[in-house]
Amino acid sequence: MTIRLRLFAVAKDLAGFHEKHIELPDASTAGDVLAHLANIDSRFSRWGSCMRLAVNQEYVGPDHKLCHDDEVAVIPPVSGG
Amino acid sequence: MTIRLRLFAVAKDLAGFHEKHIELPDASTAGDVLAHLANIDSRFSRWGSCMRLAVNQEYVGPDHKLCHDDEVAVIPPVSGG
Amino acid sequence: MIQLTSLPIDIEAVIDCVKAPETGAVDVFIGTTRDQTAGRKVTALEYETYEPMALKVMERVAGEAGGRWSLGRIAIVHRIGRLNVGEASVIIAVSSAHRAEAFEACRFLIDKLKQEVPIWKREFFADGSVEWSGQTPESAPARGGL
Amino acid sequence: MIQLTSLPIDIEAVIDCVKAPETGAVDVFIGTTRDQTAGRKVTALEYETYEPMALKVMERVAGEAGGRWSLGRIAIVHRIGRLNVGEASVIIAVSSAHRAEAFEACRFLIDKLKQEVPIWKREFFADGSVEWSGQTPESAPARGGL
Repeated sequence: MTIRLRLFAVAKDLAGFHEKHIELPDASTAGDVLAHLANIDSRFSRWGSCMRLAVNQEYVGPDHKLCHDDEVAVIPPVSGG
Repeated sequence: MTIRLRLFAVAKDLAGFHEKHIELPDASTAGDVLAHLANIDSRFSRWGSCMRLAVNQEYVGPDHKLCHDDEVAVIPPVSGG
Repeated sequence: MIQLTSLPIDIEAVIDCVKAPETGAVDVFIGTTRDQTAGRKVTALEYETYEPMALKVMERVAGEAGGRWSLGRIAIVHRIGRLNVGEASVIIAVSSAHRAEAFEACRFLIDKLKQEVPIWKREFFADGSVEWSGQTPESAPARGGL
Repeated sequence: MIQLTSLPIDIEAVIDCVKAPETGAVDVFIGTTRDQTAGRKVTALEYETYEPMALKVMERVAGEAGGRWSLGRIAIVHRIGRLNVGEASVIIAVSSAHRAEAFEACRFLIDKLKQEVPIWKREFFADGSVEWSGQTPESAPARGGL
């Protein structure tokens, strides 16, 4: 399946892109997206424990099952306010 | 001794004046001012328990001893805000 | 900034006065006049004050807040005289480095203002009657005195 | 009024938007950008957001506050893009009939915003370095994930 991956703030800086369509095996989970990113850049492994994931603009846990065409966002620790 | 008596809000309405010099016996207390007003208008007796007193712009208890030339204010329940 | 004013309160000016580059949080309380009291329609209001004492008490409660919390600046401005419904009657603004302190101090200040500062509200009702707000001898708890 | 804006926040307009004649209390929280972080001088800041999700989360937390307290209106406006030191980055305004509810809801909303809303601050330091604020893997508690 194809998902639309969106990265923000430090996640964008680590990966070097903001938005990309990526191919994942069927039955992939949100957590698999972080594993995919850790393969691109090992620094994601260090960040993994504090990055949250959102699917279609809602927070999800790492076990959340993805669907084709989902918008998956990697949300580094927020610092608004 | 002479004091400068100042009345506000409902106290002013009951007494019919805002400010007046009044004569009190020596060694009078702040509470004596309320007794003096109750003599002018008996409705002050009903209000007595919720009127506070201030001498020279500071709250005092009814036993506070007055001095000549003190500014004594009768403070009905406040309702600012 | 501790003030009583008979002019409409310039809310933005009050807020600007407490802002400082080293304090990131500002909490502001604004009291506005309501269009009804206990179900009766109010058309206008008037605030009376014992001005020198009100200013003294406002300064004292601001000092108390400054002693209890680590704050930047404090502003307390109360409107006096005739007001229309919906106008701001009071504004309290507090700045601090951390937001918890700004919130707590601001709430402390409005609570104290409503208990201690000699200001009285008179409401003009649609039925033509005019009444001082708040406690009456019938509703009030005894406080000593007579 | 739930908004992200790249223009300076008009504080008075936001406050006016929550005022209503039946609600006498308004509490307002304003966050302003500070001139230093951990002792290092900051010269400017930039806020990035994931806009559609940020708006969704802001709407959700406003709904949660409306469920917990009896409120009039709620406004949450966050600034996005480049800011100078001392500018307002966020304003939250809540009106209610009773002040306790306005204070509690406003504090709840700024706490939730800081925990949940996808907005990120980047600070530009006087020494030329530029850093994303907040937790790093070293400072953060584990949250699961990888």
